[in-house]
Amino acid sequence: MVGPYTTALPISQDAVLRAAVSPGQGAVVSFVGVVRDHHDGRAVVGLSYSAYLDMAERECGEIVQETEARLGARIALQHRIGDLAVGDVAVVVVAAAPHRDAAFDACRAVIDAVKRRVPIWKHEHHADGSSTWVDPTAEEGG
Amino acid sequence: MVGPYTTALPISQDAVLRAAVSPGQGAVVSFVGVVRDHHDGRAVVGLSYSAYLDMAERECGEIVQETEARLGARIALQHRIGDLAVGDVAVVVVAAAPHRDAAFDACRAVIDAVKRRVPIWKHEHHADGSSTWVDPTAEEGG
Amino acid sequence: MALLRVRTFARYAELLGDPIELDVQLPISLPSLHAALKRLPRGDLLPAKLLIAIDQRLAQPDRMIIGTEEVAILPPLAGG
Amino acid sequence: MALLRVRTFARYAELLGDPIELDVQLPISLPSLHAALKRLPRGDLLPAKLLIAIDQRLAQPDRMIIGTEEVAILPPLAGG
Repeated sequence: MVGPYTTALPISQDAVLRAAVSPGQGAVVSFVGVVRDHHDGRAVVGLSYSAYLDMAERECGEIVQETEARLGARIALQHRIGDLAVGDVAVVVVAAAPHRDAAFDACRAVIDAVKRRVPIWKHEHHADGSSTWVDPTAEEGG
Repeated sequence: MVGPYTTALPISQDAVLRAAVSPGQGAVVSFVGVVRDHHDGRAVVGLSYSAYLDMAERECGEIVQETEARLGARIALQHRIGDLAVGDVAVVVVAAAPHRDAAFDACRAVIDAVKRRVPIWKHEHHADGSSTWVDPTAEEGG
Repeated sequence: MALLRVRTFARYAELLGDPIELDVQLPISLPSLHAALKRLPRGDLLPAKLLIAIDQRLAQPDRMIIGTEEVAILPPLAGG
Repeated sequence: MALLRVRTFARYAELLGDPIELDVQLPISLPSLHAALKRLPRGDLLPAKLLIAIDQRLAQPDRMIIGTEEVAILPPLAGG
């Protein structure tokens, strides 16, 4: 799919799905990132995503086009920007391909590249009223 | 989730998703198998799934419980039985976990095990009026 | 000799009917069961390697059937 | 000396404001830009390894800035 890949509005998983699927593709793999109620041992009540929007759109477009060309999959990607509550959808990746190997590989490659390359930042709001900027380079897991 | 894992009614992807997701799980990976318009170079207009239902339910239950225990994921699984048209959803697997590694691994493990272990058969209907029983052991891909 | 009931599915049900009743000596090994199935009308169309389920689990080749089990023969699986 | 505009985001925007205007000699290397940023109020809180984007792409360490580019400093990425 073409952009925009970032949105300040709630993400419709159905719309993202429809953007990737076509009758020749029998395997559809989706990744949905949801705001969790905890992180690094602390209770989380919500978070705010900010972005370097122009660069984020360019990186997302490159990731989608590179992966579509490399794996023969069709890909749809949406990343939420702004204020999110626990349970809200932060990011959706859908990869559709004739067979499941390519669909799994493409979906995984896109979400990994989004985390590695796209200039988006997460300000996490805790139950005690404090906030922290999340730094994945300083922690385990993800 | 608990069974039944097979259904003669159209699958609601939303319902399967809701069966797996909870606020502690930030990563949700789904696999959707859709009836394709071609297979092995022939045009396909629809197919019929039949099953050894008691054994299929038992195998699906074992696959779900083994994978949930091994990978710490929550899993929902639905496989359609009966007559399907091109574009219909044949199978949905949803794996929810705190992080994406476990969610991807669990989703992939479940669909691979379903294809390997669950006694379900596919009768494929072609555009020329003929039908064939699909034998994945005799072909490439999948 | 005793009657052993065998369930069939999909292509095997089309070939042989479902269920089948086989007149065999019990207990019976899986190779002997396979041979008895091959002697049925159109049984020669069964493959050399046959999936057999006993009590809803795929059976190991050295398994013996005493006659009280639920026995089924399964075409190549094609779900998912 | 010339004014170089640098965009900042997230935690760096909180620390330093956005955008920053730096009075520097052009062209400027990335280590010299980093040193100039470190001399700003609270600039000492920037990390030793700083992500710099030039024209919306992550810059290689040997890149020179002539002053016509869009320059930005990026905190550790945390999308997805």
